[in-house]
Amino acid sequence: MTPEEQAAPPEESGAPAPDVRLVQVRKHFRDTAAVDGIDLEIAQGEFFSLLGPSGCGKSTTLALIGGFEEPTGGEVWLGGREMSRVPPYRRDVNTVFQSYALFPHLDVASNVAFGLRRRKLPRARISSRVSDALELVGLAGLGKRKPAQLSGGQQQRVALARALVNEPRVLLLDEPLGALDLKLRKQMQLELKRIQREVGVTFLYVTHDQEEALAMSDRLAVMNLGNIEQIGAPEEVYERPATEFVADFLGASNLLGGAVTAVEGGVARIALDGAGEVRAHPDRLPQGAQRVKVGVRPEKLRPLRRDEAEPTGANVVQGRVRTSTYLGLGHQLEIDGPAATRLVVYVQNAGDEAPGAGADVRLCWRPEHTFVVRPAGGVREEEQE
Amino acid sequence: MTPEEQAAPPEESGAPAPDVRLVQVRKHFRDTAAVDGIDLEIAQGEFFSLLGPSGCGKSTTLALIGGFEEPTGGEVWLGGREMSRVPPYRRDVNTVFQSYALFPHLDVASNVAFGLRRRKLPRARISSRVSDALELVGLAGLGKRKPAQLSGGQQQRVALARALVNEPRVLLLDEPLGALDLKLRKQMQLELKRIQREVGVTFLYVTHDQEEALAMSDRLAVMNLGNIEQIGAPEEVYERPATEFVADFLGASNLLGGAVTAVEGGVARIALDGAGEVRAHPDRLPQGAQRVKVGVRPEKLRPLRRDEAEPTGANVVQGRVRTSTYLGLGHQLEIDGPAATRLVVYVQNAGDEAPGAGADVRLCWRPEHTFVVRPAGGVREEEQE
Amino acid sequence: MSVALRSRLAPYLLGMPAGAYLAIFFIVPLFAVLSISLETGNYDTGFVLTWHWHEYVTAIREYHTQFIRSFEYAALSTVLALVLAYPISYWIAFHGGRHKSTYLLLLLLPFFVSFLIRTLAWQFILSDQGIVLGTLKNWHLLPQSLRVLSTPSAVIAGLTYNALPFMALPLYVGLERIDRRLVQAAGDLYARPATSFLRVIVPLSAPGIFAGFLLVFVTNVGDYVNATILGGPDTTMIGNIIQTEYLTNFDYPMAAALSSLLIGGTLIVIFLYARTFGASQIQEYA
Amino acid sequence: MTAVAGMLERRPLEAKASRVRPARFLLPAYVWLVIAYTVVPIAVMVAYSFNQTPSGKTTFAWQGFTTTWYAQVFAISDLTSALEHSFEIATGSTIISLLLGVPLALALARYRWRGGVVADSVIFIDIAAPSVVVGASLLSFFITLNIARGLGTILIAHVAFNVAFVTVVVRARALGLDPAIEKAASDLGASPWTAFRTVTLPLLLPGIISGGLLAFAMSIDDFIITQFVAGPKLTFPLWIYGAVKTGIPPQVFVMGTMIFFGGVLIAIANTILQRRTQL
Amino acid sequence: GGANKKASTGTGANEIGSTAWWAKQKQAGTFQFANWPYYIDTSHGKHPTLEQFTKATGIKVNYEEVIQNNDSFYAKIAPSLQGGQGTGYDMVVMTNGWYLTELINHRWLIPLDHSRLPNFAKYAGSLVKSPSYDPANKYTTAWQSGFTGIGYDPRLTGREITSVEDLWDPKFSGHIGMMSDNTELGSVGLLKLGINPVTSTQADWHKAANILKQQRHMVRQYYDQSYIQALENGDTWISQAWSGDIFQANENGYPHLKFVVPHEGVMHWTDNMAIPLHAAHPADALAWMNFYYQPKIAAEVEDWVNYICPVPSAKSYIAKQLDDPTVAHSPLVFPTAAMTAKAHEYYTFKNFNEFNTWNGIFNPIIQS
Ligand SMILES: Nc1ncnc2c1ncn2[C@@H]1O[C@H](COP(=O)(O)OP(=O)(O)OP(=O)(O)O)[C@@H](O)[C@H]1O
Ligand SMILES: Nc1ncnc2c1ncn2[C@@H]1O[C@H](COP(=O)(O)OP(=O)(O)OP(=O)(O)O)[C@@H](O)[C@H]1O
Ligand SMILES: [Mg+2]
Ligand SMILES: [Mg+2]
Repeated sequence: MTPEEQAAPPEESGAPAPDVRLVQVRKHFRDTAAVDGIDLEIAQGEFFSLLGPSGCGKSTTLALIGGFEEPTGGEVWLGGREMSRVPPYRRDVNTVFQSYALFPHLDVASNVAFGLRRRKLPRARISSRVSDALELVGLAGLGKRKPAQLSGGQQQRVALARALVNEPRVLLLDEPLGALDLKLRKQMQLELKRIQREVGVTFLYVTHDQEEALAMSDRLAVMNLGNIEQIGAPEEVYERPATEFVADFLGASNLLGGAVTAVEGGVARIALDGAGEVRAHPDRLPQGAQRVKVGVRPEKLRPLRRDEAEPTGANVVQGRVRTSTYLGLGHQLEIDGPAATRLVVYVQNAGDEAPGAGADVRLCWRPEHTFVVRPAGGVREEEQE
Repeated sequence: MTPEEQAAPPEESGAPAPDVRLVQVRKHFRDTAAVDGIDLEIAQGEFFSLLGPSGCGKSTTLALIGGFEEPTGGEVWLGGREMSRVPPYRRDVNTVFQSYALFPHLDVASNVAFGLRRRKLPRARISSRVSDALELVGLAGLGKRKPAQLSGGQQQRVALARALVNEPRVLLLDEPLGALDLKLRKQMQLELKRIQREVGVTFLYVTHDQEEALAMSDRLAVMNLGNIEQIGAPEEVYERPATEFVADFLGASNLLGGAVTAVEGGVARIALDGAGEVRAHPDRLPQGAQRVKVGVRPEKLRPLRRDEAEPTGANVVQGRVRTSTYLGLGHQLEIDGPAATRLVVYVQNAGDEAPGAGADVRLCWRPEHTFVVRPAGGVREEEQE
Repeated sequence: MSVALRSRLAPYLLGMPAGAYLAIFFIVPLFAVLSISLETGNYDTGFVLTWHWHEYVTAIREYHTQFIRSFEYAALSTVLALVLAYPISYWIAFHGGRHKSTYLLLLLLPFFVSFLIRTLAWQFILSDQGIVLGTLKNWHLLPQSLRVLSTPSAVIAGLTYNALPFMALPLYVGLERIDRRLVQAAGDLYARPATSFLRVIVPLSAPGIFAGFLLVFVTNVGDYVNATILGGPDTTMIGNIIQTEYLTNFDYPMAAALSSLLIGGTLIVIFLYARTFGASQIQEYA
Repeated sequence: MTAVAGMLERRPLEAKASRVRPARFLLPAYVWLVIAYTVVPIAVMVAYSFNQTPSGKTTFAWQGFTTTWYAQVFAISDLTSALEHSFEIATGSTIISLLLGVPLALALARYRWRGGVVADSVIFIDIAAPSVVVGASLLSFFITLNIARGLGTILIAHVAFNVAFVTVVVRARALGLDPAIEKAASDLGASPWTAFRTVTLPLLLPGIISGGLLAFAMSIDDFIITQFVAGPKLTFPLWIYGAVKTGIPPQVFVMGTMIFFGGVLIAIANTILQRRTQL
Repeated sequence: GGANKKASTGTGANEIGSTAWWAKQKQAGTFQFANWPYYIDTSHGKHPTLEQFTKATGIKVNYEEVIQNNDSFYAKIAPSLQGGQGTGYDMVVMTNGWYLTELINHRWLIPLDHSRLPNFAKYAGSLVKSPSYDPANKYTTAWQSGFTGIGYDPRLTGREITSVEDLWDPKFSGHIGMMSDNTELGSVGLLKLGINPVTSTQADWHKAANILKQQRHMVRQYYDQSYIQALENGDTWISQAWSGDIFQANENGYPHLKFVVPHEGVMHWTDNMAIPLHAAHPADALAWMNFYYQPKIAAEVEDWVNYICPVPSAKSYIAKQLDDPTVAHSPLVFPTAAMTAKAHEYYTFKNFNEFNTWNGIFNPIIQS
């Protein structure tokens, strides 16, 4: 931490200043608006994720916080100081780059020591902290290797150690696991989570893998086209997406067009286009919306057994199974729903047979699992390309 | 297809010869044995996957079938002809390379037309088949673009079209989706599956993503260190892994050490090291093994409600929840099981609360969901790197 | 032909013609020099191979000054060229923007003029009563007797000038290859621009530096044109000697001995360089 | 879009480094200064191609503007023939060294073979050998075999050093190519030769062109080696060197000027072509 | 190659160069003429005198300005002569000195048939008749001669130059031009010591070398013919110089440059026409030699070349017919008796070892 930072006075006495605070930050490249006015606060020690499709502005946001880009407009606050014009080497923020960006000409130890050397720490302190850092990421003893002699996963760890060893206020990670293969990625997720808990540094984590984001974050923000669509805890964002885009981006979702018909006795009734009606919690309704889309997550849908009676108060739709895909953990059913809608249902392979292709099924779910969003707005990645 | 191929007589009259047949195929590079004597038969029109950790020999196997490498030993049969010494350009097999390997100097159409031109088809035929192929992969109208002007997903499709347009006997795909990001990958999986159904070509599909393999394949082979550990339908391989490695590689698995104590009345009893006993189907026992490891998949384990009675005949273990990770579709529980074992449980978020960290739980599962393997042998990817 | 066999033979078949050519017209001649350097006799009576090393002894005794001078000049001009060219190559590589190739072309313009003409032009420019000195002298800003031509500095300047493109190009290539994200990373790790330049960019451009060093030093150590056109009596380089011994005095053994010594010396210098700055660069270059 | 973003990942912006203050104006100024410095002699050459000189030798005093030398550029017959020789040899040696160098470059880029190591070091030495030594050694070689010196020997010599340069340039390009691309070609039924013709060659072309241009430039400008092996024949540089004694006729500068602008044009054309093929 | 020498020195009736031999030589109507650059009359890339020759005799002349120095040209032709082949030239022009002597000693030149050179007998001046290096002009006739004296730029030296001593004047340090041709260099050294080069001994050579070494630090450069640019450019203020160059410089915009015959003496050299062995068209070449020695022709060449004319009677022709008094009355082209009196010949090497010794003594001054 550079001197002036240490001297930084905690201005808002009482509540500690958030580690990161973005106020209406914008960044324009020539024509494209990479970041289009976002507000964000990240508390100390939080594991915060930025989630979004490719090109939505995640890396740019990180670059603005890291200081590699100057915002076109707005303010970047780090620990209670406005820093949007401060060069990277004067910010106590460190980055783990997607490509790792390890110095190929330096061995692992020197890579990790780089930041400390710049800050003129005594030799002894440096070497001890470096070995601690390597210890932490489980690379003790590999200090003499060159980056090229390491596997992807190991390089990833070095990048992490190189950043962490500086005990930054905030650690920025840009798709740190993007380059690793699935199995390894899952391992590193746990690893990262563990390390974050141990050192208690604030993590700002960029990814476009929603499962990763859900699994790791305390809170996450879903970005789209340079804007933040929703901020919240994983459960909140997943179960109660604020927009069709979010609903859609966070895993498969079943969206049915409809219109709000009545709100009475703590229950909102929504008539589906085509046929049937769905019940939902009134407080889920986007205020003042007449036409809406009702959604429910695939795992919330339960195929009723042939003889089974419909649970009272539950939503039920009819359908025929079109395909049933075995996924190990469960089956994914594609179902032709009412009015040419297509529903996705997830059934855990807990034992009893999942209905096979061609079977007629009744799907039921609880009203509280229904979410309601305004129609339109969402943009799928594919179209972005 | 070069003349002599077409003239190939169906020698084993009656049952059609398998499209691909490997007999004790070995490939050594200097010291490393990349492929170490594998036998394999792939029937016509099958979607067959090779699954395995990095460096296990998948690509090499493909190279041997494609003709880019010559086997050190063994035979490679394609459609009933021994071909291990035939150069690639005389095999009616086509490959979709992991890096796509599109010709950067040719536009999309010419890329796709390349194979047909080599076979001196009339102009008209070529152009019609090319546009059909682009149609098939949903790139109609992009024929004039250069590869560099396409997104990753689109390039992927071109590579596919370029191979398919030649109507090969077998299509080899080496991690074709490896370079795409998660969301896009899921899309392309469905796409590929659809296309394979439409054209009915035999697919030999290499991946290290077990979920992908499970979801797409008719049959799959799990490779490790140049050997095939198990071949079978996805369900079979996942639910009844033959070795600890397979059990481990295909998603999280809970393995408990134990010893077979008795086999009576269609039930095999296995005493767990530490405490308790587990029941399994006798036919699941590896023959002649005394010490074994019993396993059960996380989704098969069901936490009993506090008051709930243990189902008769079910296996039950005690444990305390250590962590509970929210994954959207479900929760993943890490549980400290008996005798310092660590169990992973998967609970679908269907509505009722998943037990939180710290809670004591009883986990039960049905005997038929128990699988039994010989201990040791499995090698985890990380160690390979 | 089977795949394996082909892939084993192919490189040899492909490399054969060029390999043979270089063997006959480059390697063998080098040995021809060696053998001639061990001959004795004179142009009149012809030469015979006597395996006498005395030519080397004489060569060193007579011409060690020129040897040392050549290496001095070559080293100096190389360093100068490096210092002159590095900032430019750096700027073009990192800040050239869309006009990189234009700047590069401008820098390489001298390539398109015969280097004899360039050197002559310098002789014109630098001559005592010439555009530069002459004017200054006429304004009595310089003493009448002052001269640049036929001094060591003139020769070194000439060598440096001719070396510039050969230095700038490989430097540019080397710098261009550097991954910008590494510079970002350095900045992220508290390195001021100057520091990241010294600690990251310079080390990573080592292969480019080596390539430049190689081309320039080697070209200059054997050069005699600059010394002839821009130099004076005390700037004679070993190239001049070799040329005279060969083409004027027909003292082939002496000339050959000098050549052998020269290439030997050059290889030693290169080897020392590689030793001190890491041999990997040679691989990366050649 | 992934493609775009990916590209940006690989080449982050000039803007980032541009916080380095000196880069703002100090460096550019310096760059232009040096560029000016490199251009001075060229300017002199061009200027003196227009200088009036009664004696038909360039005198260094400025005696007035004239374009007569352009009219009489080929008036000096043996200068002209020297220039012709230079072009003949440059062309010849370029073609030959491409024919020899490209395959070798491929062999070095594509395969790992024992000969490769040897070839590498030979090429390295070839580039690392001072011209005067190469010239001397070739001369010794021709003397011992008493081969008559002439255009033939010059050609041989020029190929001997051009092969190395061509190989290095083309090999660099070849290493940049994804080897899977050739596999793909043969996978799609292209015999090795067809694969080379339809895929490898087009992709190598930019490298081949640059290599060729480099070779041509090297050859046409070579003086030292040529002087050793030329025998009675004169090339453009040799003629100039001889003329230094007796005085340079303005025609030399005229030719120099022409070659210069010709070269620049070709170079520009080439860079544009490279841009194209990069897409 | 001793063997080759024998081949070229057969005896008997048709010994090469004998009258009998010459009698057999027919004119082929063309011949190859190798000469130095700017060494023949030229207008618009053509050479009038050669054309006149062609008109008169029907012999076409392929004129090549391929000779840059005696040594390098010798190096070019020697191998083929040694190999017993023709040089490709029927007439070459070489300065008196070692290489010419070499050619003569090797018998690599065809002895001339003076019965076919009436004009030479008639018009050649005493200065070029039967020189010490080729008694009785057995092999050669003069093309041009010249004096090696001192050229200087009075504006820069600030005074008249009269003596070789002035080349040692420290005031001119850094602006003194000497010649890289070690014969010229050695000879001027000898002159300074007051020794006649022709009769000099090796001891003298060493003495000369010593004083030249003392001069070294003041010398700007040991020049080949480019010394003249140095003088013109003002790089050198005083320099060893050839008469003709200074004359031409005076004509071409440097009238202020001066040439002096120092009182210690001046060296006189001659560039000689000769017919190399195995020449394909000796008869044609010989015809040209004779043609050249007509005053008219010599005059026309001289009027352009301006060195010292081997045909004194050309003077009047230049004065009257060509109406070019500057040339005609220039002592640099038609030297005065006083000047010729001061003219010295060079030392003629008896064999290679002497030549080597000379080189050994004087080269170190130039090369270091
Ligand atoms: N230096 C730049 N110049 C021009 N446009 C840029 C630049 N950097 C980013 N962009 C544009 O800004 C937008 C956001 O880019 P950014 O890299 O932040 O997206 P991302 O969310 O990181 O995508 P990915 O997930 O692929 O990394 C994209 O449209 C991109 O094209
Ligand atoms: N050309 C080669 N030379 C030497 N070793 C090789 C070569 N190709 C592959 N290998 C080795 O053979 C083994 C198998 O390689 P292969 O590429 O088939 O693995 P893989 O299963 O495709 O791995 P990945 O999933 O990373 O592609 C590896 O250990 C690799 O190092
Ligand atoms: Mg990004
Ligand atoms: Mg692979």
